[in-house]
Amino acid sequence: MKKLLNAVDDAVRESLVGFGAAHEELVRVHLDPMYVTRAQPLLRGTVAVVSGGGSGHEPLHTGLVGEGMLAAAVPGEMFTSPTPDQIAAAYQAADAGGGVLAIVKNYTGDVLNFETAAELTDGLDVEQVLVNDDVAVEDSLFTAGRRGVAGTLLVEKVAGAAAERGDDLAAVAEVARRAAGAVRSMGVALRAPVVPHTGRASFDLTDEEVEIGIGIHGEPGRHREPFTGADAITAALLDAVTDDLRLASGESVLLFVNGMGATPLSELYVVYGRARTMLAERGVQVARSLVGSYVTSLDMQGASITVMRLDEELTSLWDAPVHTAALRW
Amino acid sequence: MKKLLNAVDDAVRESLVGFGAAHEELVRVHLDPMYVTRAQPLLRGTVAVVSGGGSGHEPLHTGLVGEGMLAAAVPGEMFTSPTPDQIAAAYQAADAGGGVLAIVKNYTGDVLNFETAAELTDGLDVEQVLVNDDVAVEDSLFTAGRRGVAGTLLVEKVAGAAAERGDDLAAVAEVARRAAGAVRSMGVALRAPVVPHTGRASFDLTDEEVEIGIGIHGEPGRHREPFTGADAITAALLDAVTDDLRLASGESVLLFVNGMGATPLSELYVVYGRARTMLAERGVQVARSLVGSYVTSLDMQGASITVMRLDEELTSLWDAPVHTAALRW
Amino acid sequence: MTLDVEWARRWVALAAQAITEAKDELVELDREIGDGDHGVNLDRGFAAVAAKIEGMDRPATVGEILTTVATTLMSSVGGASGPLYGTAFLRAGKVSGLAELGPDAVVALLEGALEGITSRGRAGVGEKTMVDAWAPAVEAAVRSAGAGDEPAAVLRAAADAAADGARSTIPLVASKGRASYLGERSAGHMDPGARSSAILLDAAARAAA
Amino acid sequence: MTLDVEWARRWVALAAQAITEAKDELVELDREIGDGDHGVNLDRGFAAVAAKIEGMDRPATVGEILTTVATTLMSSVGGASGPLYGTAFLRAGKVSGLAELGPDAVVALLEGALEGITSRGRAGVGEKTMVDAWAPAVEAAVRSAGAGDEPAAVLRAAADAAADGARSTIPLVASKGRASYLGERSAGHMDPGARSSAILLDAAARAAA
Ligand SMILES: Nc1ncnc2c1ncn2[C@@H]1O[C@H](COP(=O)(O)OP(=O)(O)O)[C@@H](O)[C@H]1O
Ligand SMILES: Nc1ncnc2c1ncn2[C@@H]1O[C@H](COP(=O)(O)OP(=O)(O)O)[C@@H](O)[C@H]1O
Ligand SMILES: [Mg+2]
Ligand SMILES: [Mg+2]
Ligand SMILES: [Mg+2]
Ligand SMILES: [Mg+2]
Repeated sequence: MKKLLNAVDDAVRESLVGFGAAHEELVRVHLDPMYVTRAQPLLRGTVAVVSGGGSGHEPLHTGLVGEGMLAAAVPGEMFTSPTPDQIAAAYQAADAGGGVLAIVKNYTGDVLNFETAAELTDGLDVEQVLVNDDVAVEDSLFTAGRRGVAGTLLVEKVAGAAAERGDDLAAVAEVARRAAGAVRSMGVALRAPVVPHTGRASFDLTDEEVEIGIGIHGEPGRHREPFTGADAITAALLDAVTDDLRLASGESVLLFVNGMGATPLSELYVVYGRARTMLAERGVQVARSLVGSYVTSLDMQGASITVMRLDEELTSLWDAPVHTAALRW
Repeated sequence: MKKLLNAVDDAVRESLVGFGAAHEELVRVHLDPMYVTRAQPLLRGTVAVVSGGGSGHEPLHTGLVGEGMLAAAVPGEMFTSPTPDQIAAAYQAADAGGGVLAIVKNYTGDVLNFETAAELTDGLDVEQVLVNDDVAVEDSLFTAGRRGVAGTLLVEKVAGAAAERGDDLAAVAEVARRAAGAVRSMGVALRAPVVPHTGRASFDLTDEEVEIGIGIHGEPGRHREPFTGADAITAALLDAVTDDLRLASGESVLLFVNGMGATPLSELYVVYGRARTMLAERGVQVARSLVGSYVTSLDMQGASITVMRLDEELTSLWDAPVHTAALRW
Repeated sequence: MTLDVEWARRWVALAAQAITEAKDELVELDREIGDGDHGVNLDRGFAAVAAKIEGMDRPATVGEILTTVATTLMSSVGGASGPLYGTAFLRAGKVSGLAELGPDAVVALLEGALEGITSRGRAGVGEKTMVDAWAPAVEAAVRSAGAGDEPAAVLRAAADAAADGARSTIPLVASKGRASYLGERSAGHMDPGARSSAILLDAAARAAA
Repeated sequence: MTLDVEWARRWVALAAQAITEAKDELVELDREIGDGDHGVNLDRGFAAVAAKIEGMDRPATVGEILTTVATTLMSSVGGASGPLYGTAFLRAGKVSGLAELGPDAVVALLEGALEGITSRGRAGVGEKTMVDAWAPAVEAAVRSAGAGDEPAAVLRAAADAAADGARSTIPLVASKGRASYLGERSAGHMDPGARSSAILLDAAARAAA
């Protein structure tokens, strides 16, 4: 395995140190335990929006710490949920008296560690919002429930904007839950990521197959099918997402085409263009867009499509200023 | 070959259409011939900074069209210089009476096509600045000269800022030349890109080798060596760059760690962290930083390190507002 | 052989060693139906645990050791298994505030662990998780203690039942944890957490032998 | 066989066909010492040229056709070879404003092409570029015409010399174009542009045969 890393066990820490140095005007990196906070403290009384999860999805979550978005992020080891002591330390550091809104991707590991962390921080007001946007997981009765994937970034953006404008904890939680309810995603892998600790691809695909409905941890997906080009893949992903959302003509959405880490931007725009045309044909208006590799899975080749149903408030929270390493306007 | 594309011959065009739709508030995409201009025309008399080159390096150059940076970009086919008629059309469309500054990466193809384009646009005032920052090309007496690589983005940023503040053509050209003279780069490949038209890796590396001193078109590099981890690679690249720049203790620089397209952001930060430490040890101050996949080579895995010697003016031009799809502050 | 503080120390040392040896196997099991990190997570955790317990100054009770195991795992493993094993050892430690464990105390320890896992993870038997190792282990321990066995024999019975339980997960379709996303595709593979649970209980029995 | 407008049309058609057939070979040559697009670039260009020339309404002179080839290549090939071949055909067209070419006119056409390539690309003989095909082709044409050969024979001499010239690039170390970045590593491979030049001249000779 060749990666721009040194000792595998140091990878998360070394990367975090570099991240902190590159963005010292924006963030502070804490190493023991590991978490990232804003360089500028929150205004007293502001809700601290905190998120975290396994590493390997960069820029999520560390790259989203900053004005208008996260107050803190908690990176775990590669593809491994952070530990409760890390999360609790981040809560303590981020809280500015307005309480903490934790945005948690729905994975057993994340859920259990965040839950345990909340038990460790008795004095703090912590609310939690689960993101479970992945429509690839169908039957949540027989599973741990839908996973949280790229839609997480959108929930973090609107929650961060609500906190920044001064909403209280209940209100920020309410808007985050509404955003989480309005967002759906589905992804495809053309090639699995190589996880540093194993040095191997996390699953094997032939040169003619794609894996549809993958998560972001190198887990295999819902099914495997022959590769038939960008248009067909785009249709499969978008249909699953819009069917689940029951999108109707006349509605307005945010369309987010996300790269999994090793996908050229030019290909993401091909997918975006096709998805956009399909939505237009159905009378759905794409009012806001995001295209790029934001919620990645190390060096996985592939993409996901996320659609969020917009209303006026979600639109204006999306538009609100943000100043982080990965998103800025 | 699996890529998120449809017919290979349509890839550049389809991607461009998607790009235009995703950023309609910023750019206008023209298809026959292909070029991209800003959605908002330049202020009358402003110098139009134009760049272009083969596609496959996204977000360079199309993603850099917008306020404070490029007035127009001219994408060729994949890894193939654009044609003179495309370039000339972009010049005509972008010119706002202040003349055109063309920023050209030093490749025979780019040089010859831009040169021919200038001959086609007799009425226009066109100045050209060559970027040749790649120190991997040593003996320019025996070659087509140093190549233009990731440093191009920095030259485009400062030239765009100079144009935006109202400098005339000679002054914008002067500052662009000064920036080009102050910037050096070198890159490494861990895996070659797969070029759509051939469906194959453009060179073959074993799992224990890296290619040092690569260009951004899948050309093989200066030499091949055993892979020995991020720190050793960082040192090799940074030393070559700083030696060539003759950087001295006390100087102030911009440090740009660029991903080649398929490299996880987390790895770029590992390289950045190491380079930053090395520069600090030499008494060089990293005053500005950029980390991300901006000047890519399709799905090549690898990175490049770029250093630009800063002075007060270059720093303030770097800091000047920019609003493009890929860079914004 | 009495199950005292020294036994608990031996357990930890043997567990850390066994997990290191099984690291690749656990990674491979988790790669098949999860995300391939289970072996790495536990190895990181038990290395931290071993170092911590070695450096512990004269613990008076088995419970003290188990509680330290719990908090160390909790802050070093991450993933799903971190809080699950952490809570298991925490509850096991709570009921083991003794200098020495008899047969009933061993049963209580195992029951505490299982209760910790199910209260944290809310999985029942047959969902293809570590519960499928711990539940039969507790049953076997109850039977063995009821039959008047020595503590060491109670542990051996539990460990063997856990190994059988781990094997029993192979045909199951997962409905909890990451493997559940695979649906039917999860059948045919042993659950990594059940396997590591069997390894840990085997180390406990060996430490007592 | 006279070298008239019909010959020029046949040349274009045969050239387009030969380039399509050699596309993979040219890609492979360019992949070895360049960026692997030469065959694709030329195939795109000559497909456009063939369509353009087919649709041309009664060109009166060979030069008219060559000029159209030039502008079409210029706007469809890109890369280094686009402006080089474009300028070559432009200069060749300029000196071929005739309905029919005699031996001296063939020499003038080839000289014009070479002059276009060197004025645009500033490469001399031995730098491992297409110049290494065109320069010997011009020399051979001059000799052949001087010896009183028919136009078709002059073209055949030029084409054969270009093929030899292309082969002569194999041991060379490139000092122009993309291959020059490889330094010594460029030796041992034929220059793709020299190879495509030989293919184009062979098509010209076959069109005249
Ligand atoms: N809800 C649950 N209850 C009990 N055990 C669980 C539950 N979810 C997962 N597990 C166990 O955790 C194991 C996976 O652990 P690990 O790989 O370390 O975490 P992750 O799944 O977060 O990568 C599974 O094999 C299973 O035994
Ligand atoms: N300065 C030059 N003069 C003459 N021919 C050149 C020069 N530079 C490059 N070439 C020719 O161009 C060919 C490469 O063409 P092509 O692959 O289409 O363009 P690019 O190198 O831009 O990818 C080379 O094989 C060589 O014959
Ligand atoms: Mg995990
Ligand atoms: Mg090229
Ligand atoms: Mg796992
Ligand atoms: Mg080429």
